[in-house]
Amino acid sequence: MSTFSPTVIHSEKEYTGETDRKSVRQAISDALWEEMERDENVFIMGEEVGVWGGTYAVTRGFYDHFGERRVRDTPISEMVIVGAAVGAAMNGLRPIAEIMTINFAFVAFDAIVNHAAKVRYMFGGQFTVPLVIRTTTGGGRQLGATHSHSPEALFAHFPGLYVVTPSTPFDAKGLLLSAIRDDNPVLFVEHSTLYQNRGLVPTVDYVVPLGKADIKREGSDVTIVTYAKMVEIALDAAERLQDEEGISAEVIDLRSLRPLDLDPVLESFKKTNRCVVVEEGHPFASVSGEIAARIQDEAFDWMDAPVKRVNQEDVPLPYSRELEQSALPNADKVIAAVKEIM
Amino acid sequence: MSTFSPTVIHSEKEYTGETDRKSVRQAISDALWEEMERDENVFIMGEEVGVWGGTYAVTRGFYDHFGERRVRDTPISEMVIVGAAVGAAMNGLRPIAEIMTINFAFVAFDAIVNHAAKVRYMFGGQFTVPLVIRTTTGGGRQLGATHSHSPEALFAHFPGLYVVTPSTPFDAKGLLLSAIRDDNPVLFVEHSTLYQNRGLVPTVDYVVPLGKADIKREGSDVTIVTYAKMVEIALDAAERLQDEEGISAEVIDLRSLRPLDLDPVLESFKKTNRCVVVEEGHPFASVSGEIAARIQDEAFDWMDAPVKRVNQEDVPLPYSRELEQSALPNADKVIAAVKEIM
Amino acid sequence: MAMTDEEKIEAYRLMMTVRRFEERCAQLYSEGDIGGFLHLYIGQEAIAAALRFAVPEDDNVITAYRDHGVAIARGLPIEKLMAEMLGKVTGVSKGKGGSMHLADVDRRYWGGYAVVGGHLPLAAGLALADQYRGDDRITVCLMGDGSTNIGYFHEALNLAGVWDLPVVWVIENNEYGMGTSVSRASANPDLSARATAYGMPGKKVDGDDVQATYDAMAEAVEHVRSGNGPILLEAMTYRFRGHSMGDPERYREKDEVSKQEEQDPIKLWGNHLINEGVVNSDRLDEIEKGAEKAVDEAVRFARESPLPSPEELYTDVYV
Amino acid sequence: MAMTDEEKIEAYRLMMTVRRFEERCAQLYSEGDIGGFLHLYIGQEAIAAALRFAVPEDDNVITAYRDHGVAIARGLPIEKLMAEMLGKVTGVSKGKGGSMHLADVDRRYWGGYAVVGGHLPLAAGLALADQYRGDDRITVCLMGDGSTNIGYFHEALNLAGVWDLPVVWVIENNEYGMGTSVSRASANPDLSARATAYGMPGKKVDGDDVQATYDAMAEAVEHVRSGNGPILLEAMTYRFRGHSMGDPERYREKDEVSKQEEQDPIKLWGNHLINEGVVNSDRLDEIEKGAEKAVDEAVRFARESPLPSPEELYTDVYV
Ligand SMILES: Cc1ncc(C[n+]2csc(CCOP(=O)(O)OP(=O)(O)O)c2C)c(N)n1
Ligand SMILES: Cc1ncc(C[n+]2csc(CCOP(=O)(O)OP(=O)(O)O)c2C)c(N)n1
Ligand SMILES: [Mg+2]
Ligand SMILES: [Mg+2]
Repeated sequence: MSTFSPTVIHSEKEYTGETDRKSVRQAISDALWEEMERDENVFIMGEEVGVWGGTYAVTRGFYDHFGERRVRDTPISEMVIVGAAVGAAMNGLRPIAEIMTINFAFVAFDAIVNHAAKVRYMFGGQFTVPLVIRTTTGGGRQLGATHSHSPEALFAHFPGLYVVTPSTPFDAKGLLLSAIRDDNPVLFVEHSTLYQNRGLVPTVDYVVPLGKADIKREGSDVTIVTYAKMVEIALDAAERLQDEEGISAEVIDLRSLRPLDLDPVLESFKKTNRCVVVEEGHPFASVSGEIAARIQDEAFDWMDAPVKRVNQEDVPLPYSRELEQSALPNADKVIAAVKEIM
Repeated sequence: MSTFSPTVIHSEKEYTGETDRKSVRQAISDALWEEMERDENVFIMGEEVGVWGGTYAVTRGFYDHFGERRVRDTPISEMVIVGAAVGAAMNGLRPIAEIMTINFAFVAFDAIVNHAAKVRYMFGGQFTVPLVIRTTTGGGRQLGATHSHSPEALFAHFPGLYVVTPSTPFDAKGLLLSAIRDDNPVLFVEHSTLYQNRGLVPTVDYVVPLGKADIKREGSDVTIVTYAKMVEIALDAAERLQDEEGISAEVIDLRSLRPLDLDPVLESFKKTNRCVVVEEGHPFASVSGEIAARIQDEAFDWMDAPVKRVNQEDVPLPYSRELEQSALPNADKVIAAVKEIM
Repeated sequence: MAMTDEEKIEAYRLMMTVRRFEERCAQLYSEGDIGGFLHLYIGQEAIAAALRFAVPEDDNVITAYRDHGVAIARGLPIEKLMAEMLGKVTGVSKGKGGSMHLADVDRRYWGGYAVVGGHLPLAAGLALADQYRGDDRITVCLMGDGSTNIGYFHEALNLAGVWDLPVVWVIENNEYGMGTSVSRASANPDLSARATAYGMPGKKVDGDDVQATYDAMAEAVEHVRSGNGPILLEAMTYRFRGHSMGDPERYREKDEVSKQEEQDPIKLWGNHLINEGVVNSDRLDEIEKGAEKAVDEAVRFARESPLPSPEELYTDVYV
Repeated sequence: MAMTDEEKIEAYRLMMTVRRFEERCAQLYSEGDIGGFLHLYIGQEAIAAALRFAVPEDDNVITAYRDHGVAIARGLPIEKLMAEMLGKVTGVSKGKGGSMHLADVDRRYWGGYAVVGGHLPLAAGLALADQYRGDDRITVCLMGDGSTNIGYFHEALNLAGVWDLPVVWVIENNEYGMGTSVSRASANPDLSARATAYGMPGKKVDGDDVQATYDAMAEAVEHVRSGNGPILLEAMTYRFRGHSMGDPERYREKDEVSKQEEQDPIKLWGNHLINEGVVNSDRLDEIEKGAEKAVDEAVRFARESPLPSPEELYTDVYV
């Protein structure tokens, strides 16, 4: 562990050193692998993380290399996957517990929000919980209503738990390393349709600090705030707005939902005076609601128009392809929202 | 059932007939009792609902009168309490499942949001789920971090599930009757410190429709939007604002979080041009965030000031009395928020 | 309690229909016509066949996401099943459910469910409703071996036990939950032994043997309907294909699978019927061709069916 | 593996201290000095006494919210426990936890937990960490009878079984979970029989008998430490007071309680020690007085201690 003295990089933009082109999957896999090599106390537990190599192939090769002591296949028992990881973290390890998809985190909801997030506080700080819960999120894959949630906001509701959700290989690796090294529990949410996306990743040791938003595209007319998969959609919308309408959109990737880094959002808003929040999940009690509420409170005098929200339609997601797609945010919807306030 | 033809009353204010003075506890108990007398398909299941008489004494006397077939004590098994109630509802009954406190609904989170809320949709409407899940909410009783949540917003996040949360005996009885008679699943949330509050309840058969907010106090200078226990605090603050500052506050009780009845809020706001939302739970991804986001979007031109939010401090609730109290909303905080925007 | 010759032949037809249906689904999935997750029933058909005749039509049946075989056994028209696979409005769940959520309430088939173990409490509740009304209907709940380790299993079986709910719990033990073998997931790999904890009898049966499974299931149904409370049945079987489409199958050797395929339940049953003199092999071929044709027909129907209209997004739910 | 005479006397002192501590808590609760929920250990003291000597100090102990007796057995200073009851910053959890959340990590006492069954997975994890490091430390996890019906129990015991985690699972069977008797909540009321499902041994012991419980617990600790995997112990006891303060106790007859009180474990142990010639009754009276004085002292300390400062609200958590 001691030999790791990484460069702290806040944003891909500011890094000018050597890079490799990697997928999000590879970037995450690398972070896990490197940290397991460095720190014997880091281990992985979850469903199909070992022999199978991870449902999304993130831990392929880990079982053979690190062995079953450190790469532990569990029964289908989400409550104890999280709970046992909390206990192991209390007792000195740094577990990485995998919940196959965030939908199954509902089964472990109590273990996450009542145990992982609270034990440190409840016992007056006698111990910490250096735990990472990795999981995948996102709809649009025809998995039906129970398997298509994007409920990160609900977990971010609770103090005591970081919620981190990267959109690029660069961020994914750097944030995951920070997450593993932090003494607080982190829910690390990977979007299941981003794994194959490629991007540049530093060849040097680095970390990206938790709790910092990142401007993914600069612009001057409107601020688009978003995270995870929706960053891609927002960037797409921004390009088209530029090309088709001559509207210059700034795209801010929150990267962490808790803690929420509002400063860059406010700063951007004070420049553009207009904002659209794009979120894959349902609207009620959501990230988009939170951002809109905060902006109108903290930048009231800069508002030229209401903050608009683009969310999933307020229905369970159906199986049928077109029907499901029609319920999800897309670039057209983002563009329409922007145009409403220009 | 057939003999029940209740008066539909939207608001206590509009009712001028005969009344009895009852506690919230009694009003809820009466609704359950009457509906069980009327409809053989209605039954109660949950922890300590029978022999004990209900942890909050709401079902006292039910076990002796209705017997153990219709008043069913369960093991401590929240997942199956909800899941079995869903199955029974699918198969023709009208279960009232009790989850002792909403904190334990976290253990049954998947059963509630993935099963109760979705099966009707997921199977193309082949069956309905006429289910009421009764539970209690609220902090401030020194129960520690895991037992003091007010997380109604999280459940209201999900389409497919009504979330109802009354503040008065009148509303409690009328809304619960509507809930039991509705063919959709309803999470009926009772605040544990309101049970002993008394108020007037009609002696005639009546129902209060689900999904309608109610103006609990009229005013012209500022709109205070809230629900459940916080209605009391908002009304208290409103009185003091009137007396001490000459500020006339309108207090709107949402009563249902899903569906959310925004019209009266917008109407009031268009009159007062100022709003404070008071909510017992945490701020992030909450009801207060949702209301603020909706107002700035749908009544932008009427905003004279930002919508302010009064929520629980963003920490787990501690045991120690003063410390816990300091984390919760109170009339002073509401008054301060109002004064900030006057 | 014995199957008639006709039923035996129908059982064969059912198994063959399931097999061909599944093979076609696999193909349609590869071609992109079916989306989502697709879990094939191939290798487990004997259990569906036993269920078809051991469980009367008026009883309740509910299962997990590996639900095609059970749906066919409950008599759901395969063209409506195929339409559901293709997300068409003529599908059993109007295209809203997909492969994992087939149901037909008129046939008291309450559906497939995708959250592991999530339907077990529902099964308890279905049974509770009938018991409450005094109906003598029972509920059969199928589940995978992997689902026996989740909290839902424990809570549901305990509740069934303590309330004497009329449920036949059937574990389809196909040796793996995804890539995790039973012995790597379950502290006591003898899953039927778990019944003790819930005060109910537990039995194990060869789930690749139609007759044995039929007998055990019929006996279990009788046991439960007679008011003896719930029972747990463990049917030993094997899944020939991957867990779902795209399974890299790193957790087992090809050899293991081919060895099991020698014991293909359809072949076993066909040979048994021939040996018993119930049919000759020509008749079996004919049945096979019939099954193929029926599946072709189902695909045609599904393809020609319309998609749900955009407004369907907002129906069947209160928001 | 036998208790020395000194340990036997200390066991008596411990039980008496717990009893007096609890009685005083009840009083302070009625007077409004203690808030929240208060669950007394009265009647179950023999289990704490056995634990005190059967479980070495370096092992891990964790329990549910009925945690005062166990905390005292682990050597937590009663003045700091009483301070926690009163929400003082000198309390073991700085006043943030209260009665249900006593812990002292230095004593490897990982706390009381208020969500029924929620700490069982934590216990599995504590044990996992030691096993992972190759330490020969074990974990003792106490729980109530009522907690054996929640999903947490099943998942935790199965994981312990399948991974051979070094845990002694101890059910304190006091006959009720709130107002629900074991037989109304558990399909098989023989709770130790549940061990079978998890491939571990299950034992029942008279939890009101210090010696028997000590023997069973010491043996269980030895079994687990020797690498035989987990074990399940069911200690039969009875709770003399209500579930928590304010329990109307409609679920049992006064008679049932008084009959049980005749078998008060403290009286039983005292008589046993006198009969064995280990002490005389004067010595027992002296110990009792000492316990009273210690509790008085604890209350004084707690009362005089300061409340947490307002800033404590925001410490010990990242938000
Ligand atoms: C609560 C939950 N956790 C994880 C999953 C992912 N998952 C889907 S199927 C499956 C394996 C289930 O195995 P088994 O019960 O044996 O059924 P089989 O697939 O063999 O029919 C898993 C882990 C899920 N759907 N639900
Ligand atoms: C998940 C959950 N459900 C319900 C409760 C409420 N509750 C607190 S204690 C208790 C009874 C537990 O009984 P048992 O496990 O036998 O322990 P005992 O109180 O007898 O020590 C219940 C139902 C809870 N705390 N957590
Ligand atoms: Mg399986
Ligand atoms: Mg008990």
